[in-house]
Amino acid sequence: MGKILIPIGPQHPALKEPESFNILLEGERVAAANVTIGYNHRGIEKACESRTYIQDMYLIERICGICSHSHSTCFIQTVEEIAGLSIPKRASFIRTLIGELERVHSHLLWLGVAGHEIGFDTLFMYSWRDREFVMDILAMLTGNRVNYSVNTIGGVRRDISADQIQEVLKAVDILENRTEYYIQVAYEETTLISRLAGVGRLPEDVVMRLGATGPVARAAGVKKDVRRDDPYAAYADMEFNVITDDHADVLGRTIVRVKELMESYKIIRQLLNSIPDGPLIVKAPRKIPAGEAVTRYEAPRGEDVHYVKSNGTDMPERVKVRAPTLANLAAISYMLEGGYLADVPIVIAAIDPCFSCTDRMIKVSNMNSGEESILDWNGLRDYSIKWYREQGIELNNIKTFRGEVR
Amino acid sequence: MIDMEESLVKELTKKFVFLEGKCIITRERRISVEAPKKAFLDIIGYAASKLKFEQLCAITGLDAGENLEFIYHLANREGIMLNLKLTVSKANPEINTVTAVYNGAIFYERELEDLLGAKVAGLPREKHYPLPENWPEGQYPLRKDWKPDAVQQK
Amino acid sequence: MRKVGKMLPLVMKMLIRKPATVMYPSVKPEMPEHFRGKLEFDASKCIGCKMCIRDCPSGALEIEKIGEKQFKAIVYLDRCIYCGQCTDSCPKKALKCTKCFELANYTRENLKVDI
Amino acid sequence: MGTALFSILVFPGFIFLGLYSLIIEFVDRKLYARFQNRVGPPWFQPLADFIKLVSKETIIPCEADSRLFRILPAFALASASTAFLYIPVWGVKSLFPFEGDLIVVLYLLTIPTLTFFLAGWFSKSLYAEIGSIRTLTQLFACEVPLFMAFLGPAILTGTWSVSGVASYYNAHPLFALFNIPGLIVALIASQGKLERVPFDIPEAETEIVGGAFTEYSGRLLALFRMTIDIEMVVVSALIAAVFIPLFATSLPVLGFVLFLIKTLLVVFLLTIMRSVLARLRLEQMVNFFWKYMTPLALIQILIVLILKGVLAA
Repeated sequence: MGKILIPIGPQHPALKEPESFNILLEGERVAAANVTIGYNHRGIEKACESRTYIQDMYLIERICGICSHSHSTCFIQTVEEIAGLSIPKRASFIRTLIGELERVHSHLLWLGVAGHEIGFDTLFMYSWRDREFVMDILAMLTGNRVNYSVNTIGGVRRDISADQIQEVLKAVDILENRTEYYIQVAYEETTLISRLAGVGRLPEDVVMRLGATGPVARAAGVKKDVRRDDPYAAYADMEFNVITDDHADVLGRTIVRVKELMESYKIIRQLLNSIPDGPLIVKAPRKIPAGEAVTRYEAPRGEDVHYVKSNGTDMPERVKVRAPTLANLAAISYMLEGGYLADVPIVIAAIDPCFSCTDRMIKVSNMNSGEESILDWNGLRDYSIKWYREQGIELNNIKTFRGEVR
Repeated sequence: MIDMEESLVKELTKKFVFLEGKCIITRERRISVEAPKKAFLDIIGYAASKLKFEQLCAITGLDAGENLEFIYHLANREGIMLNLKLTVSKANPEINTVTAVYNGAIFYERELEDLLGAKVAGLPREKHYPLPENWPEGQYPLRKDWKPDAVQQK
Repeated sequence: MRKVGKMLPLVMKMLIRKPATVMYPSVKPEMPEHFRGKLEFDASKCIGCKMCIRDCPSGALEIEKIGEKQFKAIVYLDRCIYCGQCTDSCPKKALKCTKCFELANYTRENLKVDI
Repeated sequence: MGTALFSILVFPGFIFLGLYSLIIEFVDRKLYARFQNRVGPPWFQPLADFIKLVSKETIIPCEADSRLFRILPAFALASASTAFLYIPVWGVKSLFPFEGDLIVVLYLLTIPTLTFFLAGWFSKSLYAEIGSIRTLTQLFACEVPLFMAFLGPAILTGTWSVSGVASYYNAHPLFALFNIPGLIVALIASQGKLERVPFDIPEAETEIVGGAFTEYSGRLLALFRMTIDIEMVVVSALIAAVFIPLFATSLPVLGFVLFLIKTLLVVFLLTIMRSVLARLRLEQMVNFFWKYMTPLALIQILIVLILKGVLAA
């Protein structure tokens, strides 16, 4: 049997967001993989240039639904650096606390998605059930489950009370208990290990060559963690280990993530036990003085880099966002090639891809014709045929994909 | 506090004498260097191999009026970030690819091509990224003179 | 040590445990204290400074003058991103977030509401 | 003639089988949900799903062979339902027993899998083709241990009829204990046959969307779904008849209740298996069946042969 080109995406059950992987198959083996992204472009970087810093804050927060706090903190830190603001200690502790809780919820979410990709739905359901604890905690502290909007330029918007500290500690105890169990599962369950071990290998030298970050890099033994290397917020005062693993495969990434959860609990306890009293916010100017700065932030998925250039007005001159997934994306083809088709979803999932973060720049809508119409089934069909014809594709001429490749 | 940064700057200026005075330590763990275009690949290669800036974090492209400015954010394992700035004129926005030094830079450079109209020499011509396939030629959204209504859906 | 069916004991225990499912919508959940839902407007406090409009990231608010020192607020529920910045920006605290979140509607016109 | 027609079409034939398969699907889904600490679907959910699918538009790809595309689901459904006629529902006697019906049942159970392969292959869709190749690979891997596991107990009884095997073990209940390795193989292999986790490789949705059924929709998909459910009833009833034919009574009502208990027990075991394991890869699955399941089935046959020798002596 010859080679088959199989499209995974833009719409596919294994993918939670639109992106496209063209997989060239030889039997069940992947001969080549090609990544296409850009389906989610929203023009955020350009949009930031025509909005004030306060408006940008919320726009940046909505780059991603899972690591919203990461992006917002990274952006605000950059702005604060340009403006020369140093935020109160209590505010930086609260920022760090929300950041760590977000990491917990993101890693638990990842564990569930990974379980689902390899057909282990029970693990999926359990880890998402446990994720509800941390979601409830986040909702209690900030008001909402996803976009916390807790940051503001010069500090934070929400305080944390003594009762809330107790609630968080209680939830962390439960979660720690559960996480220990997941670590056991990751080390012991045979079917899980046989699906994860040796899959999507990415050794240390390739990690460095392709610039992968986050758990993907740490699973290959690269001790790279911005929280330790380039400390921000309250991390300089915290004691924690940078988890690394030497498996360099999907199993390694799983182990790194579940063990990182334990480190996060440790950090959360330290934060709550030593949170200083004091004000929450320093007054920030509306107009940020001219300057530029670049900040790094260890998001759950890896290193997040924001660059801001200001020009003395209340709007930034340029905002640049480098989301962690973009750094890891270059490694995807390497990891997929030579593997099995069955492993494609879990390998893609193992970098914890977030394509909303990655695709964010330009979107053009039809400003002139604001008309909306509702198309029925046949109308939609006609529209799609017309659209493809305009692109130069005649649907009736398309035969199967087979045989046309190489 | 900034000994390591200073020694890195010293090492860099020893190798490239013309960089004297162009390296600024903006703050702890941040070094900013204005690199001339003709020696750029040498500098970035030296930084990557000898100074151990093993990671390319991002490439920022800026529209600076007459010129395009590119900032290569490099990082080493100690958390120090080296921001290499490269300025080219808009009339001839040609830069060389750094994919030989940093293999993973391909997406960053394609972004520069699509959004700012940089001509990256040595980058294989592929599909548009991140803009859609039917994007008109010569429209570079991140340039300051570009307005969203310049492009209309057909 | 590896074993097949590591989760079996836990799975069996679940048979007698109550499901973790939240029975929404038959059981209404209690929203947290700081929840940022639909906005509430206190017309008596508003001074018409329009700080809220200036800071709104999505242009979801309109303040209309309806008389001498009398204002009314219009919010576009479809544009609002529920960040709550307007409540922070308002110098007189005339705007407030409520816990109301069930705002879906069939037409876009109905999403433009006076508050 | 009238009663025979009634038995075939209504009870315990087609209509009962259809309804019971929906119940079995419900039990499976509900148990799965409860194992995962969820509430799970209401009791009418499988029926509602079926009605929904039937009422939906059926789309047939232009590329596909339209006639084959339509006829295959009916074919699969017919063969799966026919297999049920030779399995005892109450007592130890099936409706129309004859010598050799065990083999016929096993063959009839192979036909749906083959039609899945054909359906996928003639859909002319990438995912469906990959799915159908996987279906066929899996068929070759799990059919052998499945056949061998069922033949083991039959060798001892000296008959190739399900009813005969059932009545033999009902008369000699202790001998059923010797068939435990076969029971294990049969349970695992039927999980593979029914394409459920950890052997749901042919329709692994995160990899190849819907597998062989990717292009199927509406009524035709409903028939396929029904076939899978019926297959599950038949397989669990067959396992119950061959491996746990104990306590059979001549009282029809009691026997029928016993049948329900036994099949539900088998379903329970199958559901546990699906909740605690992750999906294997194709080559791991093939390895597993040839390396562990087939030898285990051989051991079962060996045990039975020795036992038979001892009994004859």
